[in-house]
Amino acid sequence: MSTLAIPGQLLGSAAKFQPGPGTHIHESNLYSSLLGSVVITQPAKAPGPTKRLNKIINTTTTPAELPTISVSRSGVSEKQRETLPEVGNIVLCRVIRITPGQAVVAILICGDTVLDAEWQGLIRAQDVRATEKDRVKIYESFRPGDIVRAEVISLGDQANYYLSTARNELGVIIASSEAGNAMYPVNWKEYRDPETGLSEPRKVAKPY
Amino acid sequence: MPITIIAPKPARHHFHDSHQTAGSDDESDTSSQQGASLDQEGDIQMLISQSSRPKHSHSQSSQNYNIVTPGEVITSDPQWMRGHGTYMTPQTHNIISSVAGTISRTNKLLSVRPLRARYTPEVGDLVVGRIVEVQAKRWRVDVGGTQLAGLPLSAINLPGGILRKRTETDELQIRTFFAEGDLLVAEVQSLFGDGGASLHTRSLKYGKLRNGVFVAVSGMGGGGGVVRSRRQVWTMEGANNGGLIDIVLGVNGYVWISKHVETAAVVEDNKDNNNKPSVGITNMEEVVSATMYSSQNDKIEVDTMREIARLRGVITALVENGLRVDEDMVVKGYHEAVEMALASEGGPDDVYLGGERGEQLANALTGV
Amino acid sequence: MADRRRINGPAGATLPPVYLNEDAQPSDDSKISRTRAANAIRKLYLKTGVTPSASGSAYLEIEAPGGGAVSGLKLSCTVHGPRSLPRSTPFSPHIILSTHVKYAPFATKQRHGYLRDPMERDLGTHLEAALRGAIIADRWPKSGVDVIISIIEGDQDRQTSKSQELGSWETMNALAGCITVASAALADAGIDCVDTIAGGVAALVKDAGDNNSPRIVIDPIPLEHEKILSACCVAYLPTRDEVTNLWFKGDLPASDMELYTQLVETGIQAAKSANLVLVECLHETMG
Amino acid sequence: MASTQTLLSPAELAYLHSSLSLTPPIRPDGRSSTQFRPLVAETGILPGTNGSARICFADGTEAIVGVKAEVERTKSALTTTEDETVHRLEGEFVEGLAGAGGNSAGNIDEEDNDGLEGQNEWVELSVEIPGYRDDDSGTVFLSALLTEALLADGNLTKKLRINTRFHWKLYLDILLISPPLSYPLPLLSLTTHLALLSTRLPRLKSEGDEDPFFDDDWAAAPYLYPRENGTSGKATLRPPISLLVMAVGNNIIFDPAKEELAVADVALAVSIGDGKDNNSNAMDTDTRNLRLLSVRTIDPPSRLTPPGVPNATNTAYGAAAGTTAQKQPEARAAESEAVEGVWKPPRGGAKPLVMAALVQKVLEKGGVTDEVLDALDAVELE
Repeated sequence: MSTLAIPGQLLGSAAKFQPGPGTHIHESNLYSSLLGSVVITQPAKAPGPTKRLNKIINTTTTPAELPTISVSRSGVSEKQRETLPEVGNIVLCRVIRITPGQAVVAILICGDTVLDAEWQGLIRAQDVRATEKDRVKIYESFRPGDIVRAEVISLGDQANYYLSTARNELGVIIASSEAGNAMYPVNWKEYRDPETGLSEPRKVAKPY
Repeated sequence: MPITIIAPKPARHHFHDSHQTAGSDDESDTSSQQGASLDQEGDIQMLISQSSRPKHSHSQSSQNYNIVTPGEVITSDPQWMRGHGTYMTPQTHNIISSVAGTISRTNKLLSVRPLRARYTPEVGDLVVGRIVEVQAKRWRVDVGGTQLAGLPLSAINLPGGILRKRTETDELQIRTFFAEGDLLVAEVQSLFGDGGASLHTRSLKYGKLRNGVFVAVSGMGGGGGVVRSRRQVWTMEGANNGGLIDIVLGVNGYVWISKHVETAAVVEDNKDNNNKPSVGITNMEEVVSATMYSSQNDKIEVDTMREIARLRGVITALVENGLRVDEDMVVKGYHEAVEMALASEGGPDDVYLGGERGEQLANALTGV
Repeated sequence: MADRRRINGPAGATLPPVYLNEDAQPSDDSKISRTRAANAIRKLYLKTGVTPSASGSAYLEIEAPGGGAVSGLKLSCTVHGPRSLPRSTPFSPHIILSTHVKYAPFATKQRHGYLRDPMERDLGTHLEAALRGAIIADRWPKSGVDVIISIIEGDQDRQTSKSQELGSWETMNALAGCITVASAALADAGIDCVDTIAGGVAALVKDAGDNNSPRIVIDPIPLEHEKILSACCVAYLPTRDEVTNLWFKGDLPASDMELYTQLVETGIQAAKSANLVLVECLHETMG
Repeated sequence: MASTQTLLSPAELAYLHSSLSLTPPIRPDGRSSTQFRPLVAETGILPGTNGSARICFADGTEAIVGVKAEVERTKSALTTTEDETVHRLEGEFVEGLAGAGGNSAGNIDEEDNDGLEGQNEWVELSVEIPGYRDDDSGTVFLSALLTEALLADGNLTKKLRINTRFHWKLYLDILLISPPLSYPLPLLSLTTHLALLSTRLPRLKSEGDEDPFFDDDWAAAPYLYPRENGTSGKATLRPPISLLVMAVGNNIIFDPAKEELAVADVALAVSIGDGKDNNSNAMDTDTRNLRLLSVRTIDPPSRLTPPGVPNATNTAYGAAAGTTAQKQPEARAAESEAVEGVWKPPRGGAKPLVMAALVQKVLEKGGVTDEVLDALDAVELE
């Protein structure tokens, strides 16, 4: 089988592969729906399937048995294919504005892909952290301009994706102080300005 | 003949001496079957007289012209109180109509029912609605009124039993319960000050609709339409092996006709539980709620589909000929339509009831 | 419809008069004869990725026949998206496709204004129908994609006056080109498609001179024939053997279904030929 | 108007699709597959026009068409011919200025048939649909479709010619009175057909190329589409009609209502002319000489309908589903085979054979088109 595929190219029988991204089923056969290279992923041996596998729910076959076939643009061309944020994706975003109830963000990077288009996201107060949700104050967690690592939890309404930072490794990763200096995290809820020495409250992402 | 083109007829005269009799002056609602589209008061006496004596007379005596037009002075007698569809000018006792419609009197209250109006929700109404917008914690539902009704997430039965606590996940997956375009049957729970309605589906007989067809008869001219009556929902036996068919006549004029699904029978008749050991009283809710948000149709027999189409035709014919739509009329019209089909050249499979056929059906029902 | 945003000169005022060559014989200046086989399309040039700023783009050129009497077709297509929808748009479970076809003001003999005229909108509708069948819209909820085609040079004769009547046939050639170029640009943008869609035109023509009965040719150039009786433009998905858009016009006797079927089949042949170029071009993009 | 998206639930769509795929199909309003909705039609309703008609459906959708004619100077004939070359030059130049070249510049002196042909811009057609801008692509598409059918065989423009210097300019204004409850093409086309049939132009009294003057007597005005014997009887040549036809499964369905169109696999607008050409004039007048004038795909709205969710993957389905939080809510719908009873918007196009079958069905001898034309014939004119 050729490793390159163009839209409409036959990839194999739907009984032998599971459809992955960039493919579609037509009359029990799998066809490519994108211009890119064909990738066949063998099923994970461990019982806990990866996130990607989890999304592909095939009713006719048991998901764990078949290899997944997908067509992707990566590696073939320098230009990356636009992807949509999906539930479960980790995204990097910039805070646009904050209100007492939520922070509006622009999603910049989804997974490994730098996004072309500007997708808007929303971090609601109850999704900022996992504990003491009632006492979350948005202005003590984010400020406009912060770069935040977050997880997509819902497709949301017509305009926004709903994001959550309710995990240790999620939260603000880059912040600048009111004086305009880049700050460094000191603990799980504070960033400090190295020049003025003042701290500012944030929902700090745990550094890796 | 695939096409019928007919010349326009001269305008029909809708007005006729109504069935009111001397002595029942106070209750003279004059809502002949062509008069009012919606029986706002739900007046009992009137309903009886309507259903027992459907008539269709074309007498044009002008004494009983109870149609008023906007600006027309209804009375200057100060004993009357003004109701919906009327207004008063300062300093006078004139009650003036603000819509075109029929006068209705309830004791000393004078109101005018518009000939043609959008649905005005009232608490307790059973309505069929269509989701037009999904918001963070509620849906916006088209019920044929002037405004969209709201259905809060808290007013639905969540899958997994009524008593399940609402979680944040439910909020995030609100669209999996109802999405844009979905049809549902619900009840008006409360009204807002501006006339908007809030719905609920917190009963096993409410929820998403499937296995059938939708027909909207609201806003139709000529005064026909769904009226509030004893039963808005019933199951009937389809002719020619049609099987059981459910009909939901939303008070708002939206109608749903579908194949009868077994699980719903359990709800309607709780006593049946004894006969079905698999469905106990405890897990009944689970069984029903399992299909509550399904958008997958069951297998539907051809005969059932045909009879559903016939019922839809009956309802459309009733409306087009200015007759009211309620259980009584639909059932009678349906039997008449089955008879007509048997007599027609197309045989029992012919379910077409448009144009002249519809008129024929209406005439048979009104006894002209 | 008046252009309210710009102050334009009088319509048509910029048209230069076209004079005949003094030595040209009136009888043969307006006609060139078809030199290709009846089942051959003109040479195509197709390249993707010509506009770096767009998500996807392609350029299509069809050679000009008859030594400059007719200009070729030059199309440039840009695809913007998938991108987020404006906040006011209601939720959409699909990608919202919008297509724009615009003749450059200088693309044809008669100047086109900056606003899209009805013919351009009509072309856009045809293109939309053709592409909508090809894309897998439910892969991209809540997003939109714009397909914008500029017709840089409009495949029209430069010399003769028969532009009006012939122009309506040339529209079909332009549409077929638009479909093919948009298909390449969509693939370049990474929008999921069921197949590579391509457009093709076939026509029932009467040739000048000979008294032959009408024949069916692929990729007709109106100027090459005495009269075009009917033509059809087909948008075709080769692997699925499906047509997403069909546009036929002309005058055929209803009793002769065979002729109509043949015409459409020939249109499909043309689309298949264009598709070969498209596939080749996409492979080049990958390589 | 592909944009007139009807909102239907996936369950409704699945039901409609399966009932329309039956043999014979069960349509929601009980019609047979070739049956049209009943129409009420009249002509001559607008005294201020040369011809007019009105058609309405039982559901209240109503269209009015008015036809007006004006005498106009034929542009390319402005110059007189003395020297062939000069004439051609000027003819060309004028044409360029007018911004609408015609084909008659060189033809004026020619005695062949081409000289009697009309120009396409002599007919101006406008469609007005309430709730849509006049430059909405759907409206433009409709008017392009109707214009295309009218002009396809050149019969209409030929009739508009008065002499070499003058012609009639015909304005067809098509008005939909109510917002469209279904795709309005058949309604508009049939109304236009009737309006054109009832159109009369004043009788010409002048001769040759002199400035035209006309008979004041309206009763003497001949019909644009002349009748067999003077003013009564059938028209010998008729305006075209455009029919909307769609396919679901193996069924071909005429005059689809909007909810039927929402599940169409493919929908076509087919324009048919009834052209008795001169050759067959002597033949019997009962058989029509139908001609195929135009075919256009109507973008079926079915591709934009919301998909249904099979019970197997529905997170809101099943008693325990709501509590399994690890199932991702609203994850992008996975690619899967079609499931019985679940609506899936169609992808791709239609097989060429299906499309040919649709056209074939419309053109069938003694078929639907014939009956529609018969019914239109029976409509009394004024």
